[in-house]
Amino acid sequence: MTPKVMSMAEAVRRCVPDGASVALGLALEPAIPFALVHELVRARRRDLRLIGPISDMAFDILISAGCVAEIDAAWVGNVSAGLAHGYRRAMEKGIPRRIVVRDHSNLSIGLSLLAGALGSPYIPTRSLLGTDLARANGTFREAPSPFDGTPTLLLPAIEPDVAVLAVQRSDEDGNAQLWGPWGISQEAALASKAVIVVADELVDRSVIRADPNRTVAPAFKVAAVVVQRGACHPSPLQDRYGRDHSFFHAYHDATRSAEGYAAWAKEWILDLPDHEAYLAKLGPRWEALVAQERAR
Amino acid sequence: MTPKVMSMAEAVRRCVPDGASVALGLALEPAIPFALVHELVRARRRDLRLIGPISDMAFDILISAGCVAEIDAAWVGNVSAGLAHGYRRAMEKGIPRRIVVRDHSNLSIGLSLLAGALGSPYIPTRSLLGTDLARANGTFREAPSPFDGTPTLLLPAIEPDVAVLAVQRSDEDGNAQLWGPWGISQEAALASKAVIVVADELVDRSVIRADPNRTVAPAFKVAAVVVQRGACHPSPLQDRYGRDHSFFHAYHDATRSAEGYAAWAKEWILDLPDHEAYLAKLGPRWEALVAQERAR
Amino acid sequence: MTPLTAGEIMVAEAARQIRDGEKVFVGMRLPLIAFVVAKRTHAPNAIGLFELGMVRDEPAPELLYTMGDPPNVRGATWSARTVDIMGLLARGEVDAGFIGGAEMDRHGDLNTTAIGPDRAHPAVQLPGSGGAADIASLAKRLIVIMPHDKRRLRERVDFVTTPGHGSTPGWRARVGLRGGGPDVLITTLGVFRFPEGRAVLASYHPGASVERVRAETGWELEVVPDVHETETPSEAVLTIVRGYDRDGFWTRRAE
Amino acid sequence: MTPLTAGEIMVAEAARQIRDGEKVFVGMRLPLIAFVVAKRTHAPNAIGLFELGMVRDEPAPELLYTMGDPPNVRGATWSARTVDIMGLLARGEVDAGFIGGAEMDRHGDLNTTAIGPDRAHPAVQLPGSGGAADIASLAKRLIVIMPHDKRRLRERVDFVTTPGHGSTPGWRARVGLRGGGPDVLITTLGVFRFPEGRAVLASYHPGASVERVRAETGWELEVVPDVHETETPSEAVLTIVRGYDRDGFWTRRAE
Repeated sequence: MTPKVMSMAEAVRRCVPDGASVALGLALEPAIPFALVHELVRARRRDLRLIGPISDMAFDILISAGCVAEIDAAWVGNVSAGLAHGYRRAMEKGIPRRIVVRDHSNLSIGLSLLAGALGSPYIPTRSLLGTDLARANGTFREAPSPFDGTPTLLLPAIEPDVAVLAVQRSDEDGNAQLWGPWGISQEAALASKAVIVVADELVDRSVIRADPNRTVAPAFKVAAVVVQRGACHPSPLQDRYGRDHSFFHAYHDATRSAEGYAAWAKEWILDLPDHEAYLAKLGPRWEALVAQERAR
Repeated sequence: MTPKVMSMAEAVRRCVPDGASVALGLALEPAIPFALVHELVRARRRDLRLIGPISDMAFDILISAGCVAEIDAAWVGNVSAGLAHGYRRAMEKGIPRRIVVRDHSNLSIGLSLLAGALGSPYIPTRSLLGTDLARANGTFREAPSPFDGTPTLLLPAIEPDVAVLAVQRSDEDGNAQLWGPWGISQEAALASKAVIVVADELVDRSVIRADPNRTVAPAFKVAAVVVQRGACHPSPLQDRYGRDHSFFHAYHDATRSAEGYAAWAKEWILDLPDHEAYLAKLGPRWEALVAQERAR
Repeated sequence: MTPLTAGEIMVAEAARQIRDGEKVFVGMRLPLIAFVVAKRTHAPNAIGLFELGMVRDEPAPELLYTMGDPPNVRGATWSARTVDIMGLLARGEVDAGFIGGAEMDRHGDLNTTAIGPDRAHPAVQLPGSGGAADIASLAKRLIVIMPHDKRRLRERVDFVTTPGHGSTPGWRARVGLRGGGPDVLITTLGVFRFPEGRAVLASYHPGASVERVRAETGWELEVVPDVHETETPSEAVLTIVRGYDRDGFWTRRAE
Repeated sequence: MTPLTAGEIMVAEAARQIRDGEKVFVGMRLPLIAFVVAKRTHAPNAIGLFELGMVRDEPAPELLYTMGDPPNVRGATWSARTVDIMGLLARGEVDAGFIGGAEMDRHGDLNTTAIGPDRAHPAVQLPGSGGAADIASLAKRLIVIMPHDKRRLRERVDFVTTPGHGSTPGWRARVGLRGGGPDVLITTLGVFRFPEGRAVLASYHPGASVERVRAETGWELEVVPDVHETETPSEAVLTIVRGYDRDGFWTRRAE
């Protein structure tokens, strides 16, 4: 088999071409693969279609960097800090470009990916009926259930080109194990054409085989395994490091203007060669997040 | 909260009235709650509707005992030994009574329960199209997908009155943890009005909370927790005891006639007060199955 | 004594909405603190559900900034998938849910998507539904928590992200929604009920008044006959709130 | 030397159907042993999928009676839910699947439900589909393994549990099935292919003959022009089979 372990830059080069649909931030607030987000910015990816539920700060970074053409998401913002300034600029003023948004709820994005994972063309739900959200999405259909005539909303399957799984550990084949809430990670991984695993730690195959219930998706779905500690900072990774709340708040304050975003991106992404340099720049603040979580 | 830990007899008395729909054998070949099956026979339950995928030997016991009116299953037999003589007698000759069968496949029974778990009225699939199975089930509908007009089979939600989860461990609240394959356990538990947990071991709440990803369903779904070692014999329970192949084969040989079944049931169910007596009757053979699995 | 904040009154009022033994989508911010209060006072058997796929029967021991913070995951009794927990919601097994909103109309319809007539070219882009529209569609009771502001409590919202009672009687049943819809609206100034599917002021917070609420509300205010001052949080409740949100991140922030 | 059994020939032939790197629903009984043979010979990177929700990239180290036996679970790389693994099948990600059958017609339609014209009052009640109908509906290629018997290889089966190619050209596409349908039928007497959606004898096992196959087949036998004797399993393959199924439980049982 072709070796799958590679650098983040290599994984982005091979698996995320311009125009790709990318599902990420799938565990909701935790385990967001910011290291991959930053690499997409460094690689100047364009016309991406982003798919995800909550996307705390991550989608805003990519939108502000001009990487994004379309979004299928339930929420785009900064969970503990407030609105997403970059998303606002793009939608309100077309800066740096206009993007197309298909609004979802957390359930609808989860069920759409689940339909993809099950090989079913759609899944019906009784959520969202009668809302502008359901109408404005543009891909849903309202239809009576053929069984009892009651109203349902039909959510068509979403099958991303690539799903990104940030996890505590993986083996070299890509058997990736995540604990803590899975959010919509599993259905997104199974529904996607390929998976990039971003693992905090590479472990021996025997570790995986001793506990296969923790594996999110079978290794044959995985095209790349990137081993990168701290890849989710400032979001948390259960039992590895805590959430860096003030980093989220500082981003919120710094990115009120496009210039502010540019300065932030220069400092935290473009002037740094890779995620190890980012962690080094964080310095003791990073070590504290690790120490705090390991101590629990 | 009302205490949930109770004897098997009490759990059957409280949670499985005559006529109830009962999902069991949900992990397919392993973790089949035979101790509960035997108690249903001892309690002379009638008119049950059995729901499950593979039902290795368990459904045959209940059918032969006259407990069953209806079956929704993908397969009723004896996996390593062959046909189910009791099921044959009921279907071919109405002995001890006629039963109604709605044929399923493993995917269709899983998706039907998943629809129930999701609160969706049905889930579409592309499996089984054009088969007599799909037609004869009687509850499915064929319909073109409203999105692209391609044929789909719509599987209506199944919501059992009770699902039985046989697991390695549970706390007293009913947070039940199962490892090894889950089969259709989780969707059945979530889709059901109530869950009976049959746990090999009662553990402290802290054990559950240290690893909540293993919990099959939230405790508020659980109406009864039965702590019974060896409850799945002769099926296996991962890391606790192996499969007793020859017990399956002996049942197959013994139950070729209705009289043979009656003698078997007398010996292994009706003449025994409870599952501890059953394990005692098994004797060293039971100890060997435990020792063999623990040694691995 | 430290002066009472609107956030504290709202938390206390939100806690009263949680009944013992109920299963509640508690989300984050003020409702999560309300869950802590309820569990430690009148509802020790309440259960907290979180849309990332989690159930807790004890609140996290420390203040959370998001529901996915490690202290909220540690000690959960069930950690699964979003569709699993949302499925229980869709099955009608969740008693109540808390949500916030940017804009709301008198029928409880909420907008958290975009301000302005054209969703594709909004005047203000808001974050979106998250799980709120699902909770509002499917929970038996919905409790909404919002800052009180004339521009937020509008006669009509620009976009219905999250369904309320709709502007015509029987709207929810007609469109097929199974949950009960908005039951209570708790603002920084008062508490509304929805007896006929329309928001009616039930109480005004200490320091506010019916007149002030009327002035700050974007629709013609209706008031229950026995409108009264919102009950002041007890010392016991305030002690819990202030012990949990020590720095006042959620309950004392500028409003 | 121990005489060759039909079971051993069938296992060797089944093993040949597994290509290196493929994802295969290997089920149990003979196909599971075929998976062992393939992995240890020409297909070291084949991956085994099991419908109870499991993936293995190494066969279990000992003989299995069911796919849920603890030795088959221990050392799995993924252990999840039936709908997860069947979902990958439905997505078209599974290369091949093995199934058995009680009855089959010349188009590869299989009956494992009931013998007789009325499903509600069968002459013989069979166990049912299990996962077979799904695998036959959805896998890219289907390999069927059956005892060869005139009463089992019938012109028409009483009940189509598991879809083959159907009796009219283009039937699978017309009804909406996406998998490829039966590719190979391996019996106790020979190997059939389905070049035009109809079973055609490609080889007869050592000890059998075209005539014997014809006599034991319930439809008018068709034979490929270059019909030949099935390749005898190599010593290496036999050693693997006999080392794995030591007591001949699956490969030497009375046929």
